[in-house]
Amino acid sequence: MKEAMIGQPGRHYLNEGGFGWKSWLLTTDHKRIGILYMISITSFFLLGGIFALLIRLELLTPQADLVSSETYNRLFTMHGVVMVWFFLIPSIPAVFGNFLIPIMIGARDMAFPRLNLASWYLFMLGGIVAIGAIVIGGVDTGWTFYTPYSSTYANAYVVLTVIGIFIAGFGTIFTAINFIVTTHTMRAPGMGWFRLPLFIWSNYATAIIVILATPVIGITLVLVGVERLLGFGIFDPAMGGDPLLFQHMFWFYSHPAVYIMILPGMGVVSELVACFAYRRIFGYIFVAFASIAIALLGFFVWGHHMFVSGQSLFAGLLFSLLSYLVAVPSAVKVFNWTATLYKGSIRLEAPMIYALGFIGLFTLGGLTGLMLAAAAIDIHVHDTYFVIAHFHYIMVGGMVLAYMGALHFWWPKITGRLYPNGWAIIAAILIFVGFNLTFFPQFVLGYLGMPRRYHTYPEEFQMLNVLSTAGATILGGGYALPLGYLLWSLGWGKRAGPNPWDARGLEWEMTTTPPIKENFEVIPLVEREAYDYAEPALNIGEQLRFEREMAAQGEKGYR
Amino acid sequence: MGAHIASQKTYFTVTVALLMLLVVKVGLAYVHIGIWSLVLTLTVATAKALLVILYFMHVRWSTRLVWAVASVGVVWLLVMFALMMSDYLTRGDVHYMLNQPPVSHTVNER
Amino acid sequence: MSSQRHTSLLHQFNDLEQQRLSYEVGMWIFLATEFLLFGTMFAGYMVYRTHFPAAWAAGSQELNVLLGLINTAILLISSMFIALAVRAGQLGLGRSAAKFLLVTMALGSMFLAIKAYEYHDKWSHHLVPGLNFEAHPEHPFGLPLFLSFYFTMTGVHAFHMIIGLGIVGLMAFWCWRGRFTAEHNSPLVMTGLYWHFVDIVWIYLYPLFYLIGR
Amino acid sequence: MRRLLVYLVLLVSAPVAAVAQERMFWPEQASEQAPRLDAFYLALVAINGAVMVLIAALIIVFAWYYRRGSHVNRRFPPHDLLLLETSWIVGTLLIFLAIFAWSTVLFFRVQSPPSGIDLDIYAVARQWMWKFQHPEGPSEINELHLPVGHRVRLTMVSQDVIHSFFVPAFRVKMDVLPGRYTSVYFTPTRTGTYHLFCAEYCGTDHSGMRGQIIVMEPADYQHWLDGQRPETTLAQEGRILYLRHGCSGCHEPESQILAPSLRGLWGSSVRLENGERVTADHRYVRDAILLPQREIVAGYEPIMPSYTGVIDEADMLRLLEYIRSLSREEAAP
Ligand code: HEA
Ligand code: HEA
Ligand code: HEC
Ligand code: CUA
Ligand SMILES: [Cu+2]
Repeated sequence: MKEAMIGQPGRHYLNEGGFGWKSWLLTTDHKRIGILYMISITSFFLLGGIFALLIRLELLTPQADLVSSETYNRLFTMHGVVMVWFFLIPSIPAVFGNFLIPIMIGARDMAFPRLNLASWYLFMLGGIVAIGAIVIGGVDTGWTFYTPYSSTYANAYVVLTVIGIFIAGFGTIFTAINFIVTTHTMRAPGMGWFRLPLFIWSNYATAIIVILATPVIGITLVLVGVERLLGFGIFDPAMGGDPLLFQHMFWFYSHPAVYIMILPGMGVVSELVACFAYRRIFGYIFVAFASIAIALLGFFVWGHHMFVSGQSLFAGLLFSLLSYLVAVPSAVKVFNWTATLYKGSIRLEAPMIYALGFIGLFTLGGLTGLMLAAAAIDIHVHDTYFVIAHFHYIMVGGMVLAYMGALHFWWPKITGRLYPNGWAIIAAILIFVGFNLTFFPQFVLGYLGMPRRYHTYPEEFQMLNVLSTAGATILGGGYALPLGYLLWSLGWGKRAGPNPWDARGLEWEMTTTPPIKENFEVIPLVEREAYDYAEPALNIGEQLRFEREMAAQGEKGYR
Repeated sequence: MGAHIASQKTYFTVTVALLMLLVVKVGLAYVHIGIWSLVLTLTVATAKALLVILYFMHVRWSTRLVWAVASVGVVWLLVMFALMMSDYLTRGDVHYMLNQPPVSHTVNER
Repeated sequence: MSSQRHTSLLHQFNDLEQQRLSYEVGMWIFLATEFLLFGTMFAGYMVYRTHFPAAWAAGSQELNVLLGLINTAILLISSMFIALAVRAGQLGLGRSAAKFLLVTMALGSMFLAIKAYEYHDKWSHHLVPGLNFEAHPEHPFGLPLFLSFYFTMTGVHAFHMIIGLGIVGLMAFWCWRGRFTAEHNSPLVMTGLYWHFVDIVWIYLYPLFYLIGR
Repeated sequence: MRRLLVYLVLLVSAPVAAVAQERMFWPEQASEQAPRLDAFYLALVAINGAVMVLIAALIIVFAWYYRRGSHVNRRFPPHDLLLLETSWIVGTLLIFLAIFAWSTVLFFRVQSPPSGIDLDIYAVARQWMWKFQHPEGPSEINELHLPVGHRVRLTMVSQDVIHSFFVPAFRVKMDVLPGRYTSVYFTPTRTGTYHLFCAEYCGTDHSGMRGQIIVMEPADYQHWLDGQRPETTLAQEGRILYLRHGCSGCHEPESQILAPSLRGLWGSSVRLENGERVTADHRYVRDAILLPQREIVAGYEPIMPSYTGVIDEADMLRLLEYIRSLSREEAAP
C-alpha cells in the first residue's frame, strides 16, 4: 500500500480506459473532462491573446495604419467576448474545479458525470458558433452589446455570436449545478463544511453566482436577437423602448460575472498561500464566508457601470454605496492572506510567486475599482483607459495569474511530471513585469482622458501607448514560455511523487500521482481540519538551536 | 427516508382549489378597483403558485435544502425588481426641478 | 463498503438516498435558473407597464380572455395528471404512470393548439410587431411594446412546453417499458417538477397579459 | 474639516498640475469642477497608495523574513484573532464610507445645476458627428464656442445610438441617448481649445467622433456670435414649424378646437387627467408632442395627433425653444 503511494502507480486515469480519442471525447471522468477544458480554453486564450496583440500593435501610433476601423472594432469586441466567456469564466472552475472538487471532498466523481461531459460539449458548440461568427465577419458591438447599436444599427453577426454565448452559458450553468450538488451531497464521511478546503468554498460561491446570473444574460441576449431578427420592439427607442433597460439587464449579470471571474482565483490563492507558507490559512472562517458574501452582495451593485448613462441620480448613489459594501469581503481576504505569511515558513516556488503576484495586482485593481465606484470620479474616467487598466489588473493580474499559479501547482498531480523550476520562475517574473508595463500606463492614459474603444487617438497620448505595447510584447513572451516548458515536461519532465510540494489535502495525501480513475481505492474518512500543516515547519534541530539562542538572550519562556 | 407519497385525494383537492382561484382571478379583472385589482390578482396568482409548489412539487415534504433553493430564485428576482425600479421610479428630472422650482400653472387649468 | 450495489445505483454514489437527493436538488437548482430567465422578462414587463399604463391596458383588450382562461384550466389539470403519474411511478406502477403521462401530453398539446390559434388570430389582425403590424394611432409606442412582450414571453413559454412534451413522451415510453421502480424514478420526478414549473410561469403570464388593466 | 482637507490637497495638486503642463501626465483643468475633482482623485490616490504600499511591504518583508530556513521566532503562530478580524472589517468599512460621503457630495454638486444658467445650448449627436445649437440661431458641427466664466447647460439628444459627451479638461461626461434628453452643466474657467470626445462606443467611426471646445473671452465670443448670426433665432424657426405643422390650428386661443394655450406653459406645473402633477420641462413637452396620449392635460380631450416620425430631433429642439420663448415673453414686463 505504502509502496504504491510513493512510486507512480501502474494504473491511473490517463492510461485506464484506453488512449483513443473515443476514450477522451466520450469520457465521463471528471479529471479527463477537466483536461478537455484545459486544452480548449488554452486555445481560446491564445486566440484572444492574438486579438490583444493586434489591438496593441494598432495603438502604437495615433493614426489608423494597421487595420481599418471596422476591423479594429471587431478586434476588441472579439477579444472581450473570447476572453470573458470562452476563457476566463470557464478557466479555473472548469479546469481545476472539475479536476479537484471531487478529489478534495473525497468523492469518486461529480454527482452528474454525464451532465458534466454535456457541459463541455455545450461549451465547445458555443465556442464553435462564436468562432464561426468571427470567421464569416465578426461582431463590432463591444463585449457589452449595448442597444440600440447591437439591436438595430450594427452591421455584423450579432445574432450568431449571441447564440454562441447563450449555448456556452448553459454549459456553464450545468457545471455550476454539478458543483453545488456535488458539494452538498458527495462529501466523504467526516468532511464537514468547515473542513472543506477554501478552494471548494470559493467554487461553491462561484456556482451560486452562475446559477442566479447566467440565465439573465441568456435571455437578455435572446431578446436582442429576437429584436434584431424579427423587428420586435423590446429595447428599441423608436418604439418607445428604454435604452437603459438593456444595460440594467446586462449588468445584472455582468457585474456578478466579474466575481465569477475572480472568486475561483481567490480560492486557488488560499490553497497556494497555505501550502507555501506552510501554515493553516489565517481566519479560515472569515475567508470562507467572504466568498459567500461576495457572491451575494455582488448582485446589488450593477448600477456602478451606469453612473453617467442617464440613470437617476438616486440610483447612482445607491449603487455607489453598495459597491463599497461589496469591497469589504475582498479586503478581508487580502488581509487574511497577508496575515498567513506572518510566522510562516515560506518557499518562493513558482506557484507562490504567482500567488503573491496575484495579491499585489488584485489589490491594485480592486483599489482602482474603489475609485471607479466613487461616482464623482467615474464621471471623468468612465469609458476611458482607466477602466481598461482597472479590469485588466484584476482579470489578467489577478485571475490569469491565479490560473498560472494553479497550473504550476497541480501540474504534477494532473500529468505526473515535474516542470523545470528555473524556467517557471523566470516566466513568472517576466509575466509580472510585462503585465505592469502594459497596464500601468493605461491608468495615466485614462485620467488624461483617452477614451476606450478608440481606433485613433490624439498625438499627445502616444508615448504612454508605446510603453503599453512594449509591455504587451514582454507579456506575450512570458505566456509563451510556460506553453513551451509545460509541453516539454509531458515527455521529458521528471516523474512526480504523490506529494511533491509536501502539501495537505486529500488530493495530495490520499491519491496517487496521477490519481486512479475512481480517485480513491477506498473513500477516505476525514479526521483532520484543512491545512493541517505541522507548525512551525523547521526541522527539529534548527528549532532547538533557535530556542537556545533565545534563551541565551535572556528571553522569557513562552508558557 | 425516501420520497413522500401524497394521496390522490390531496391532488384532487388542490386542483379544485386551483380552479376556484382561477375563477376568482378572472372575476377580479372585471371589478374596477384601480391599483387594488393588480395587487389582488397577483396575490391570487401567488397563492396558486404556492399551491403548486408546495403540493404538486412536494416542497412541503422536502428537505431544508430544497426549500432554500426554491426560495433563492424568488428572492433574487425581487432584488432585481427593487434595484431596477430604484432607477425608474426616481427618474424625474431632478436637475430641472432644482434649477427652476415649479410655479403653479394656472393658464392651463380652466 | 457493501459489495452489493443496487443495479440502478450509479457508480459515483454510495446509496440510493444520496442519489435521489442529488437529482432532486439538481433539478431545483435548474428551476431556479429558469425562474430568473423568465423573471428577467417580467422585469422588462414591469418597467414598460409603469411607463405606458394606458397603452398596456389597451393591449390587454386585444387578447382573448376566454381562450386564456381555458388554457389556464388545461394547464392546471395537466399538472394534476403529471403529479398523479409521478405518484404512480413512485408506487412502482409503471403502466398507470404511462397512462397519466399520456393524458398530460394530450392536455399540453391542446394548450399549444389554442395558443397557435391565438397567434394566428393576432397575425390576421395585423398585431405582430415588426413582421405584420399596423401602427396604432393612439398608442404609437406602448402597444407594439406590449405585443412584443406578449409574443416573446408566451413564445418562450410555449417553447418550454414543446420541450416538456418531448420529455414527457420519453418518460411515458420508459414507464411503459418498466424502466422505473419504486426505488429508482428520479427522471420521472424531475420531469414532473419541470412541468409544474412551466405551469407556474403561465399562472403569472395569464393575469399579467390578459387580465390586468382590462 | 473637509474644506481644510480640500485645500491641503489642492496645495499638492497645483504643483503637480504645473509640472504636467505638457499634458503628459495630467489633464488640463479648465472648468470649475476640475480642481475639486482632481483634489478628490489625488486624495484617493494617496489613500490607495498607502494601502498598496502597506500590503506590498508586508508581503515582501514576511516573504523574506519568514523564508524557509531562516532563524526567526515562529512559535505560536496565530490562526484566528477575532479582534483583529473585526477591526479590519470595521476599519475598511469606515474608510469606505468616508470616501463614499466625499464622492457623493461632489457628485451632487457636479450633476446638479449651478444656481443659474447663463447659456443654454442644445446638442444633437448622431453617427458620427456632433451638432450644437446656440439659442441665438447659429449652429456648429464638431465645434463648440463658449464664453469663459459662463454657466452652461447642455441639453443633449441622439438621433440614432447612444453617444457620450466627454470633455476631459472640464471633467464632464454624460451619455447622449436616443429618445430622451440628458443634460450636463459646467463653467469653463480658462480660455483655450479642448478636446471633445465621444466616449460611448457608437459604431465604426466612434474614434473619429471628436471635436473641439473653444473657450473665449466673453467679448470675443460675442464677436464670434455676431459673425455667425443667421437671420432667425432658434425660437423663430420653431415658430415657423409651429405654424407649418398646424399646431397653431388648435393651440392658438382663437382656434375652434379646445386645446390648452402654450403661453406660460414652460416651467409650470401641469395637472393631468389622472390627477398627477408634472413639471413642463424638455421631457414633458417632447412627450406631449410625440406621445400625446401618455399624459393628458386635465380637462381636455385626447385628440391631439402624435407627431412621431414627423418631427425630427433638430426640429423638435426648435419647437421646444419656441414654446419656451412663449413663457419668457410672459415673464418679461
Ligand atoms: C474579475 C473582474 C473584476 C472584479 C473582481 C472587479 C471588482 C471591482 N470593480 Fe470592476 N470591472 C471589471 C471587472 C472586475 N471588477 C470589468 C471587466 C469592468 C469593465 C466592464 C466594461 O465596461 O467593459 C469593470 C468596471 C468597473 C466599474 C465601472 C467603470 C466604468 O465603466 O465607468 C466600477 C465602478 O464602480 C468597478 C468597481 C469595482 C469594485 C468596487 C470592485 C471591488 O470588488 C474590488 C474590491 C477589492 C479591493 C478594494 C481590494 C482589496 C481591499 C483592500 C486591500 C482593503 C483596503 C482598502 C482601503 C482601506 C481603501 N468596476
Ligand atoms: C478576460 C480576460 C482578458 C484578458 C486575459 C485580456 C488580456 C489582454 N488584453 Fe484585454 N480586454 C478584455 C479582457 C481581457 N483582456 C475585455 C473584456 C476588454 C473590453 C472589450 C470591449 O471593449 O468590448 C478588453 C480590452 C482590451 C483593450 C482595449 C481595447 C479598446 O478599448 O480599444 C486592450 C488594449 O490594450 C487590451 C489589451 C490586452 C492585453 C495586452 C492582454 C494580454 O494580457 C494578452 C496577453 C496574451 C497573449 C499575448 C497571448 C499569448 C501569446 C503567446 C503564447 C505568444 C504567441 C503569439 C502569437 C503566435 C501571435 N484589452
Ligand atoms: C388636433 C388639435 C391639436 C393639434 C394639431 C396639436 N395639438 Fe397639442 N394639444 C391638443 C390638445 C387637445 C391638448 C391637451 C390634451 C393633451 O394633453 O393631449 C394638447 C396638448 C399639448 C401640449 C401640452 C400642453 C399642456 O398644457 O400641458 C403641448 C406642449 C402641445 N400640445 C404642443 C403641440 C405642438 C407643438 C403641436 C404641433 C406640432 C400640437 N400641439 C398640435 C390639441 C392639438
Ligand atoms: Cu458617438 Cu461614440
Ligand atoms: Cu461592476
